[in-house]
Amino acid sequence: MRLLEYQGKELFAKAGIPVPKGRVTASVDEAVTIMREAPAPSVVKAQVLIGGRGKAGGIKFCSNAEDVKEPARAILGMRIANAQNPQGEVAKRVWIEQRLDIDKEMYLSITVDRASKRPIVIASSVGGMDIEEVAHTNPGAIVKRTIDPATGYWPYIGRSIAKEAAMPLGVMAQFSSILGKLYDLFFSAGALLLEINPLAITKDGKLIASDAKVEIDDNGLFRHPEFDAWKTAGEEDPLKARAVKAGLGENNYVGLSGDVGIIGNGAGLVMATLDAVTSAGGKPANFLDVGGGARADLMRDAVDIVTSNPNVKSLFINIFGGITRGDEVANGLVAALQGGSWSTDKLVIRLTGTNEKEGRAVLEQHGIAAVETMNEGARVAVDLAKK
Amino acid sequence: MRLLEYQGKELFAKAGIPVPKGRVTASVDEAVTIMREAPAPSVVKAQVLIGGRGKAGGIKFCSNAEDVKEPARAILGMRIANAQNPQGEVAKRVWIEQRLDIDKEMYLSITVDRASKRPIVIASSVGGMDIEEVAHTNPGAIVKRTIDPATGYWPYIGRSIAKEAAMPLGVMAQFSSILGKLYDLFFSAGALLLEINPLAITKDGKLIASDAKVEIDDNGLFRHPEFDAWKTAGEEDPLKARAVKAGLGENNYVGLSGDVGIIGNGAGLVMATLDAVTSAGGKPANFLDVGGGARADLMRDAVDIVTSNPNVKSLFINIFGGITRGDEVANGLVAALQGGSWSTDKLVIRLTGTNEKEGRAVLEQHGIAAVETMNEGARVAVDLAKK
Amino acid sequence: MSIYLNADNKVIVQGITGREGLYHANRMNAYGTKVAGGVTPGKGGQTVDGFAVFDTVSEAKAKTGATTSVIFVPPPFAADAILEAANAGIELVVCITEGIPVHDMLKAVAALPPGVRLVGPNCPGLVSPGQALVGIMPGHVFQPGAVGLVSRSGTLTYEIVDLLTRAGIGQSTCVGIGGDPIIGTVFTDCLRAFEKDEHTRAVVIVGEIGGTDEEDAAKLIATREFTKPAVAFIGGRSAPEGKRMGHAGAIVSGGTGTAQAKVEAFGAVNVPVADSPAQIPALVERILAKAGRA
Amino acid sequence: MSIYLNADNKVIVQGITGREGLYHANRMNAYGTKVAGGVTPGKGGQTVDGFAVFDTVSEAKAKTGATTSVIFVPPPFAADAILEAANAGIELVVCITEGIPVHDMLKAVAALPPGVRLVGPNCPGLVSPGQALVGIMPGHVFQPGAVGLVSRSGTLTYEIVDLLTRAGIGQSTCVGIGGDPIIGTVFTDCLRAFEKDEHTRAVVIVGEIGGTDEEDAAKLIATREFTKPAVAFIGGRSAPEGKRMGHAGAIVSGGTGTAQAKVEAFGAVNVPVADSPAQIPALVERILAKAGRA
Repeated sequence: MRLLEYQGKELFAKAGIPVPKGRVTASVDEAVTIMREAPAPSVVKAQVLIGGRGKAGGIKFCSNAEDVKEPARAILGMRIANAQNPQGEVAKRVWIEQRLDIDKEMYLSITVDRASKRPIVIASSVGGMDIEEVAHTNPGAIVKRTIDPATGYWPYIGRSIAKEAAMPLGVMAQFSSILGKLYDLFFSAGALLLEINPLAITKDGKLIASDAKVEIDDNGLFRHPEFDAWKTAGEEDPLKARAVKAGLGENNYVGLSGDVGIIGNGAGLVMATLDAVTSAGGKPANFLDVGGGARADLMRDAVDIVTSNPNVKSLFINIFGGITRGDEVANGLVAALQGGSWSTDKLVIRLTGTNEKEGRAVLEQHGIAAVETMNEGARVAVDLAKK
Repeated sequence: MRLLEYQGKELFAKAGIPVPKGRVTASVDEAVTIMREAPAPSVVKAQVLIGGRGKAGGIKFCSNAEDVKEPARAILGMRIANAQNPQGEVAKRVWIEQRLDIDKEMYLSITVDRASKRPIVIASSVGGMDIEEVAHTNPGAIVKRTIDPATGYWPYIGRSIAKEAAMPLGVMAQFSSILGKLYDLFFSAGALLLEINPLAITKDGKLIASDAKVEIDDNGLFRHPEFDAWKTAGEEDPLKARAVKAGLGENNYVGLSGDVGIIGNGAGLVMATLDAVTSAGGKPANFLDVGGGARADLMRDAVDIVTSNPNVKSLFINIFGGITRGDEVANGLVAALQGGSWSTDKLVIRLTGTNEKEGRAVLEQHGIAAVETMNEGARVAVDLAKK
Repeated sequence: MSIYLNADNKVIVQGITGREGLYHANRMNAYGTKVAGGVTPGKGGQTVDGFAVFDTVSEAKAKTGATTSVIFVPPPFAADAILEAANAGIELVVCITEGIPVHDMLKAVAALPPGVRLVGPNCPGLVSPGQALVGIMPGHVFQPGAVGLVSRSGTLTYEIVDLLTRAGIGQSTCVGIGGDPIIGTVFTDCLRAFEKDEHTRAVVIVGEIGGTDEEDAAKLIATREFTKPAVAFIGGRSAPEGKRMGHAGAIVSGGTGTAQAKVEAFGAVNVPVADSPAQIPALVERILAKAGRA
Repeated sequence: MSIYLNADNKVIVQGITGREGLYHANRMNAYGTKVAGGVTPGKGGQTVDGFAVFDTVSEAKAKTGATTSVIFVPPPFAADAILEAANAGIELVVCITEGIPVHDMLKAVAALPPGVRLVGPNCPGLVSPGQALVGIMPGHVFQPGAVGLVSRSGTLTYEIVDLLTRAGIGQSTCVGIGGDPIIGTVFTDCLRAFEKDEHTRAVVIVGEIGGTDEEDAAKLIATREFTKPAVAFIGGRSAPEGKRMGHAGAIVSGGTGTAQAKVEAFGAVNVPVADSPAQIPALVERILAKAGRA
């Protein structure tokens, strides 16, 4: 679960990390009120998860109740897109915060380092731009340090990072304190990513989080009812919301831009299926893993969800029988499909595992195209989509 | 800093540890109000730090607004003493809590294990009495487990302790959860001792902290302004309060019951001085360590504090010169004593270290008795007290 | 003959009174695994389907002599179960549970006593065909043999094993290491173990997008710490950046974890990478034949 | 010649720009200790009384080659300073600071990398007479010789050393281990070190009420892990239960930590316990003479 900037800053503020004063709103009128109550040079920022909002015109300036109207009007409802996500995202809220008098922009984040199995701090005295860009143009300016949860964070760690990153000596203690609070927040909030970019040094020498990028681990959300109000699962993708509602995990449905609907059991198998469809010249419309068991009712929901995507032109169901026998799986699939509205004409099922031949026979008896291999199924599905 | 039961229970409740419902009061009238608002079988408990309040009549029962008057009147203002502390302590408040329907009394505490340098959990399925008594009569009923702060507390630790202590299976999960909260509280509050005795199992199978004994590390109090209101430093001993006010540490002044006032520099040296006075047949009136430096102004305060104890009949100042030369120390002592009201007749100073002879000469010039050894000083001080 | 697991491992099931735990206890038992009992706190003393239930792993270990545990407890309690097993002297801990919070695993891994082998979480377990199966894999697709397999996936593993078995290629041990970002045993651990196992002649590495575990495996080959012939497959080559593909750990982010990087890493150490699972048996036959000639 | 500290130790002072830190840096330097500089975060690049100041211990170590650090930073920051030194590769960390929260020390000790020797906190440091002094002890009372001393006290240590020196009994190394409940180096650590030090012929153990460190020392003698002649002194025999006598660690509580138990423990292993510090020189002479005859 990713947080919008204003949510992240609220989280930071509660953790004692300095953030600029600001308020969020979804209306121009309220934006005017906000500026009337605190007339000061301010920034109006589109609240979207997508990157590149600045370039897209999602960040504008104002200084009083009058001149906030135009930027608020312009940004609220604006669709912001970028190269990775051409569909983009609509800004439903703006965050209006007081402008900082910034002397220098730095970078700080904590995320999970899979190789060391530890949290990793990434810091740079060069910030305000994409850290991968810094890594590319100025790799020496980036300091990475993993922290052993067993010994935890101690202020000297922050001081040595500040020193190594050649941050100004005057902010060493502040930096160490902010990093300590960020580290505590990383665990207490169950975060996968806490990023402050830029971490600004103001003209009067204070460190302040000028932006906030936060991702919370979905698996840990059950411990955090306080985030319930911020859950936007599927707000951008109603099909994902339906998948979650049907009992699938947060990651089991992923919407994609193609036209071949895909359902399989097991994440690795589904990924391999997507790859097979792509190899066969097709474009997957989605990733959907029904899980190891593949119960009939869940399979029916899965078919309904995938096929209600108007882009879907064909459906490829790829099941490995596993513990259950192939004929039993086939009977389950038949039951699932008979109740649904999807035509068996645009459907191909690949079924393998024990008793796979018997399984395929059951499917064919019910007029369902059954194939033997994943690659064959992919080819058929791509052909069906092109018809 | 030790907390009264009601303070400890407040702390427990905030940490999510179940405690009986109750309220504290310093007046009979309010006790009546409390019972009027919640008429239920209740316990009226004297709020004192001293042990043995039950035997001393500091715990009584009531069930409504009428019958609370007598116990509240009896306990408020009661002086409760025990063998170790015959002077005792006055109950200024009572804690009125609803009576529990108790099935079994157990024991649970966390404290600092110096040998392993770790927190140690002590648990027993036998509680409600002094744990040292249990250790004596039924040592097998006590489970001790140190916890490595690097790996921390995990619920299985609590379950295995419950199992080993032969607690009822039905409370295993509750016990593990309570111990987890107690462990977190141990660190978050900076506690030296958290003791629940008894940890009660109610008739309906719930675990609840029927008493609360808490000691907070004075050295960590600067991180806990929330405890400021509970600070009672010197409430029992005004001389200790003056010592702390003069800039000495919480442990630098300890009031004792004898008549030989003692001042020295360095805790080990002062302890040895107390022992020497005791060996010489005297009784120390106090322990006072002025610290390594022994500055003149602090020495003057120390003399004032020790000699304002009306029991003090003689004063023994025992200084090891250390870094400072003996004659300089002597000049400082003379300056400190000249401003004070204590007669030099009832004073003996033992001064040693570099230039000790010169130092003693300075003292004697000012009519102050100076001796060469600690044992000699102790003998003189004891004699002076007996005169 | 195998790595980590052989016919001697005595296994207990944590969460044995749960639906999944009991079902798979019976399946493992049927496969021939020595299932010695199980643990469910507060239910000690009961017997389910003939399996003795204990309150703690310590007790279960003391009474049964088990050295292996397989965990089927719900996500909020699973990290605790792992550490309970590890601290009770269990040597091989296999955690099936999916959905454990990442921070629980960060803390659990940091607290894991040295010398304990944790496989998973969010994994299907491991099988040494003909000897023992610990986890949820379908035992009948496996066949004893000389090819090791290590995979981040579940179903895809069964699929690949099934293909191998049909092609007459038996397996020494197949380890499903799991699809979470933080897992106990990684590719390099398994490769080091397979390197030492005399019986294993080649290894199939089934990777996917996310992390750098495949790149680390390639490095181990580059440094000659793993020298046996290997074939790889990387799932998720068509996955877009920033999306978690089913597995919490299957995500390309910040340019890290791309399939391309992994394919290139294996290519650089002359490990053939299959385009589809179907190619794997033939590739294995080829590297075995090549090794046989060498 | 000595334990832990000799003429080669290069020392840095953490908190060197503070009043106490600088004062004792100069004193240690005057004693002959190799003081290589100091650390005060944010003040790197300055020079105080000729000592170079660095921002971090890592930097100080890299630039000066120091292997020893002595800490004079205020209590809230002292545990951090200990771990900074320990993780920067400093081998001997001496923490003078008094008043560190017990929980800071519990965490710091748990986080201390293996192999680092921490002395203190709340200790006067250590002296190997004629070689080096690290801490706040008055150097002039010490005299090189063959008697080791380990003590939980400060001033009382100087007093006893002064008595020994006046009696012509020189010292190999005197270690003030500190008066806090949680300290890095305990009696048994020092006794093991003295056991190995060829030059040390006997040891004086200056204990006090609280804890079981003295009893543990006696056990080490009982198990013959420490075999040299020893004399003990226990301060606080007249202290009442439940009161902290100056040192946070000097408290009898729950029947543990009584002087009586400690005196008895030493008595049981034939270590003479002095009734007063004044008796110590004579007792040392006696045990040395006895050992000489044996």
